[in-house]
Amino acid sequence: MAVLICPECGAENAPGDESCWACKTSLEGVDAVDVSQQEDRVEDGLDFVTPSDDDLPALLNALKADGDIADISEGGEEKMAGDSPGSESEKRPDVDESGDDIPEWLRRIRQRAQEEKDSVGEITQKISAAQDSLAEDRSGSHHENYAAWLESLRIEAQQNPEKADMEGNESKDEDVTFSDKKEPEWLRKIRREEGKTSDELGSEVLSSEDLKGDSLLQWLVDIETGKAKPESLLEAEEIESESIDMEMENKPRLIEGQDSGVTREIPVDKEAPQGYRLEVSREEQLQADQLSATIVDETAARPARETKIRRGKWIFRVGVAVVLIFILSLSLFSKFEFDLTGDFVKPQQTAIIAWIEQLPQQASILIVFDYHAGFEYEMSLKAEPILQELMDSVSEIFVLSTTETGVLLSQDLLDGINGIEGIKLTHMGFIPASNYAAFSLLADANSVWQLAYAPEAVETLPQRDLDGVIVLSDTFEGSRIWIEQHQSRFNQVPLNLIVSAQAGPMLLPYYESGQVNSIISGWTDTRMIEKGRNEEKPIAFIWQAYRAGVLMMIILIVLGLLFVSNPIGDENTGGAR
Amino acid sequence: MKKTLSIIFAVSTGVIVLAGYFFKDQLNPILVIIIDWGVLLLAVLGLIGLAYLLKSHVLKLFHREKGAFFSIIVLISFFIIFITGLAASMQNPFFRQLILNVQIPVEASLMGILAVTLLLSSFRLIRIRGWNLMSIGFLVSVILSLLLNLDYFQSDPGTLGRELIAFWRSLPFVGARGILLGMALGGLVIGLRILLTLDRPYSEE
Amino acid sequence: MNWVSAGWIVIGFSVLLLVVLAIVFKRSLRYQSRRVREIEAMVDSQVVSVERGMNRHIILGDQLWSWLYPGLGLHPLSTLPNLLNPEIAADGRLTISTSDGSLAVFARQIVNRSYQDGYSPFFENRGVTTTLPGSSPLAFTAGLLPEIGKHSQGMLLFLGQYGPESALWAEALRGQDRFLVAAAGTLEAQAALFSQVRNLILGEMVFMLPKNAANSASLLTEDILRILLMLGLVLGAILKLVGVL
Amino acid sequence: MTISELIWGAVGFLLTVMILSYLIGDNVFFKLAASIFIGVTAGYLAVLLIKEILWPYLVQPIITGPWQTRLWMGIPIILIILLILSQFSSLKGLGSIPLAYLAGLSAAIAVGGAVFGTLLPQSRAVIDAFDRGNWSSPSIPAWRILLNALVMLIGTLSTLSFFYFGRKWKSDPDADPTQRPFIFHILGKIGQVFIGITLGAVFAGVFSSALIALIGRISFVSRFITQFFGGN
Repeated sequence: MAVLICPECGAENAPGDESCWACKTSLEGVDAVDVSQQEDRVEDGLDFVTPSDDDLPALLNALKADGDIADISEGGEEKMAGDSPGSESEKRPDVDESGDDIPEWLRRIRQRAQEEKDSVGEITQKISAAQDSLAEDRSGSHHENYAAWLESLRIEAQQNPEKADMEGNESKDEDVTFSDKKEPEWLRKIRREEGKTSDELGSEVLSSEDLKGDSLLQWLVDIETGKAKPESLLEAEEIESESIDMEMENKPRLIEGQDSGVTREIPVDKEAPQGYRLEVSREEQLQADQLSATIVDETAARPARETKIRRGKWIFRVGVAVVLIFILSLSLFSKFEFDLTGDFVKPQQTAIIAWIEQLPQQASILIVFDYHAGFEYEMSLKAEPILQELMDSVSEIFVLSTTETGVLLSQDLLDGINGIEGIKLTHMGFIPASNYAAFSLLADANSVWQLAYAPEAVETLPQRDLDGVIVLSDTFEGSRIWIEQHQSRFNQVPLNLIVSAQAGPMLLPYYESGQVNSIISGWTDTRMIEKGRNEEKPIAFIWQAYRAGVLMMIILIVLGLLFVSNPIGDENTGGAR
Repeated sequence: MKKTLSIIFAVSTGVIVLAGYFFKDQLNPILVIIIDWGVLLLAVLGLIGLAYLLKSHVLKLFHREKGAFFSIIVLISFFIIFITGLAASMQNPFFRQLILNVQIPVEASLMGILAVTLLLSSFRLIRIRGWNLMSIGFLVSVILSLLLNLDYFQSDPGTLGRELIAFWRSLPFVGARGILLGMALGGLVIGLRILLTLDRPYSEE
Repeated sequence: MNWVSAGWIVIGFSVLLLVVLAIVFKRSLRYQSRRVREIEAMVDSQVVSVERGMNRHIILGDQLWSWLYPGLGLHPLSTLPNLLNPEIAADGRLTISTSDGSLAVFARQIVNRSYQDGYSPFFENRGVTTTLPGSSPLAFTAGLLPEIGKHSQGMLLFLGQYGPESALWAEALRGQDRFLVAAAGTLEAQAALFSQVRNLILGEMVFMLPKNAANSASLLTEDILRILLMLGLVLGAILKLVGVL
Repeated sequence: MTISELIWGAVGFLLTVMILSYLIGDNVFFKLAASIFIGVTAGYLAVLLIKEILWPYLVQPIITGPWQTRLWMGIPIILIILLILSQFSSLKGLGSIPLAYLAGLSAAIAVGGAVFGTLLPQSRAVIDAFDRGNWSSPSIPAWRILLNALVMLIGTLSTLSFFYFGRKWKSDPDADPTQRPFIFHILGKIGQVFIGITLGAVFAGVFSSALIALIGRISFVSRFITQFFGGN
C-alpha cells in the first residue's frame, strides 16, 4: 500500500492527503512510499494474525515462564549447553524473511524499523529489541526474574565458593567475566552472537563503576553490590500474581520452594558481596536497557494523552447549535401556521386509510411497538391519527413490544386515544428480540396441533385470524424483520408500517413489491394524513420549525461546498486518514 | 465434547427452524418451544450483561477511580428503579412516569444533539468524502430529498415537472433494492456458514 | 414451481456451493478478493495507534444478532480474535465496548481465550478492558461519550450492529489525532457516518473480514450467487418483456 | 399545573437541559444526567426481564406446572445454568453451548427470512416491472413505466456489482488489486451513484427524525417554562 510518510514526524498518511494528520505539516512534494513490497501479503493483514511465537508478549511470557529459575540454579547450565543453540534462533530469521507467518502490518513495522531506526514508534523499538533477546532466550532457559536469578547465583556463590570457582575455571573461553568468572547466560549469548570475546572488547568494556544512568545492568550491579532492591520487577510480579487465574496457579512458581500462588520478595543480603565485578560493552548495555525498558513499560503507569479540542471548532459547533435552537424556538413561538398546499399524496399513504375504511366491524388487530423513547414524539404524532381512525371499527387490539420501553410507550400512546376504553386490549408483553418475536408469533398463529403439557408460550395470538398488523418502528431493520417473516409465513394479513422518517426510504421497495400494504414514514406523510382528517393539531406549528431546520441544513451543505477548498479547523482528521 | 455438543445444538436447532419454513403447520408447536427457549436465554444474557455494568461501577467505586461519583449515581438510580419496579406492577402509572420522564427527555435530547452533529457533518461532507460519484449522488440526494419534503416544489398532474419529481422520488429505492438484494445474499451465505459450522463464533476454537 | 420450492432450490444450491468451495479452499487455495482501502486502514490504524502509544476502542454494537446483515452481531466476535493479537493488545490500551449483555459476555470469553492461548495471563486482565457503558443503544451512547472524549483515542473501530447515534461517537473524537473506521451498522448508521468517517466499510464489505478459508469460500459463494442473480434478473426481464414469463 | 405535573415536568426539563449542555462540550451536568439515565435504563431492563419473561415463563411453570411441564423446562434450565457457570473463569467454555443454540436459531431465521422475505420477492418485483400488462395504465404513460423498469434493473445490477468481492483477474501483472473485473468495475461505478442517492435519502430521513426530536424537546421546554410562570 502506498503511503505518504510525513517528513516531520514520520506518520503515515493516505495518498492524496495535503497535510499530515498528526502534525499538520504540509505533504506537498512528498513521494508516496509503497510499504507493502509483496502485494499479496496485504491480504493477510488481519487474517492470519495469530498469536505467533515471535512477538513481544511471547517474549515476556518466555521471560516470565515459571519454574525456570530452578533450572538455572540447579541444572540450567547443562540445559543451555544441551540445547541446540540455533534450534529456534536459526529458524526464526528464515520465517521472518519468507514472511509466511508474519502479518503484513507486522512486517511493515519491522521493515520501517530497519529502514528508519529513528522514526519507528517507541513500542516497535522495544518489540524489536525484545524479539532479538527472545530469539536468544529461546535457545536457553527462560529466566523469570533476573533479580531472583542473580540473587540465587550470589547466594549459591557464597555458599559454594569452590564450585563457583570451578565453574569459572571451566568457562575460560567465555566473554564476560565476573571476578569469579561467573557470568549471566544472556550476556554470554549476546557476545557469542556478536562474535566478540572479552579480549576483543578492549576499551569498550566497562566496569560497574563506569556505568551511568538508569540501566538494567546498573541496577543489576547495584543489586549485586547491595545498593538496590529489585523493587520494580517485584512490584510487577505482585500485580501479576493478583490477576492470575486459579488454573494458572498450578504452574510452577517463580522460585522453587516458594508457596504456590504467592510471590515473595527475595531476601537480599544487604552486605555487599566481595569480588563481584560486571563488565559489559556499550552495545550490551544498550540491548539490556531496551529489554529493561520493555519489561518496565509493561506495568508502567500510562498517562493519558489529553484531548485537544480546538477553539475554532468548538465555537463553530456551539454557534451552529445556538443558531439552530434559536431558529427552531422562533418558529415554534411565532405560532405561524403554514398551510400545506401540496397535493402530492403518495399511494403508500392513502393505502392505510383505504385499509381502515375496509376493515370489518369488530376487527382485531395486532400492534407491534418497536421504537425507543427517543422517537416517542415523532412516532406518537404519526400514530395517533391512525389509531384514532381505527377506533370506529376495531374491537380488539393485541399489543406486543420488542423494545424495552415499548411496554410503557404503548400504554402511554393508547391511553391518549379517544374511545380506547371500549376496546379490548391484550398486552402480550415484551420480547427482547424482534426476530424471535416475529417468527414465533406468526408461527403460533398457524398451529394445527399442540405439544402435550408444553409450557405456556411467551406470547400467543388469538385463535381467529387477525384483520391486520400495524408495526410502529423507529428503524428500517425493525420493520424489515416483520416484513420478511410476514411474507414467508403469514402473508394473508395486511401489514401496515408507521415508521420514523429515517426508516422510510429503505422500505419503499417492499411496498412496491406488494409485501407491505401501506407505509407512513416522512413528516410530510403525517401532515397529509392530518390534513385529510381535517384536524389541525400541533403539527402545523411543528411543521414550520421543521422547515426552518431543514433549510438550515441545506444552507450548511451549500456553505460546506463553497468552503471546500478553504478548510478550517482540523477537518483533515475527520476521516482519520 | 463441548465442541461436539455446541455443533449439535447449533445445527439441530437451525435445521428444525429452517424446516419450519417448509413444513409450517407440522412444526409450528416445536418452533414455538424452540423460540421460547431462545427468548429465555436472551433474558438471562441480558441480566448477565447488566451484572457486568453494575460490576464495573462497583469496582470504580471500590477503587475510588476518577468519576466514582457518577458510579454512585448509576447504582442509586438502578436500585431505586429496580426496587420500585419489583414492588409495583408494570402498569403502575407512577412507575411508568418515573421511567418515561427520564428516558424520553434524555433519549430525545441525545437525538437533538445528533441533529446538530449531522448539521455539522453535512458542512464537512465533501471535505471528508472528496468529489466522487458516490458523494455527489449523496449530496444531490440529501438536498433534493429535504427540499421535496418541504413541499416547495409543486406542479400540476400530467406536467413534466410532476413526472420529474415522481422519477426522482423513485430513485432512492432503486439503490435500496440493490442493497436489499445484496444483504439477502450476504445473509443467506453467512447464515448457512454458521449452520454448516464453517463459522463457529460460539466455539472454543 | 411454487414460492417455497424456489426458495429451497436457492438454499440447497447455496449449501452445495459453500460446502464444495470450503473443501477446495481448505487446501491452501484462496479466493483472490480485491483490496479495500478502508479495510487496510483498519489494520493500519491499529499499528499506528500502537506505535504512538494511543488508546484503542472497539465498539461491537448493540445486538448479538443483526437482522440487517445476519450474523453481523456475531461477526465481530469472529473477527475479534484477530484484533486481539498480543502485539496489538499488549500495552493495555485496548477497550471493547458493547451495549448488549450477550455480546459483552462472549467478547469477554474470546478475550480470555485469546490470552489463554496466546501468552501470559497477565494481559488477560491488564491488556484489554471489556465495558458495557449502557444497556440500550442510547444509554450506551450516554455512557460512552464521556469515556471516549476523556482520553485521546488512537483508533475507534465500530463493528457490528449500531444505529445513527454512532455519529455522536465519531463527533466526540473530532479534533483528536485518531483513526476512525466504521464497518456496516444499520443503514441509518451508514448514512449518518457517510459524512463523518472517511474509512467507512459499506454494507457487505464487512464480510471480507476475516480472510480465512471459510470466509474465502463464502465470499466466492456470494459472488457466484450474485452473478447468477444478475443473470437471472436480466434474463427474467427479457422473458417478461417478450411475454414468455 | 398540578404538583405531579410540576415535578415530572421539572425532571424532564432539567434532564433535557443537562443533556443538551453537551453541545458546549462534555461537562458534569451531562455526566450526571447520563448516569441517572444509565441507571434507570438498567434498572428498568432488569425489572422487565424478570417480571415479563423469567418469572412467567421460567419460574412459574417450574413452581406451579405439572411434572410434565417441568420436564419440558429441563433443557432451557440446563442451558441457562451453563450460561451462568460460564461466567466463572474455570468453566468459561460451557457458554459455547447456549450460544451455539442461539446462533443456530438466529441463523436459520435469518436464512429463511432473507430467501423467502427478500431475495425472491424483490427479484420478482424487478422482473415484474417489465410486465407489458402494466403498460396500459391510464395514469402513467407506457414509456415511463418502461423507463422506470429499466432504471430499476440497471440500478439493481449496478448496486449488486459494487459489492462484488472478487478482484480483477491477474492476467495483467499490473492489474490494480483494488479493482473489480471490468464489467463489475463499470457497473460498480454506476452503482456508486445509486448507493449514494439511497444513503442520501436515508441521511435526510435520519436528520428529519433527529430534528423532530429536538423540536419536541424545545417545544416541551418552552411549554414547561410558560406553564411554570403562570401560563396555561
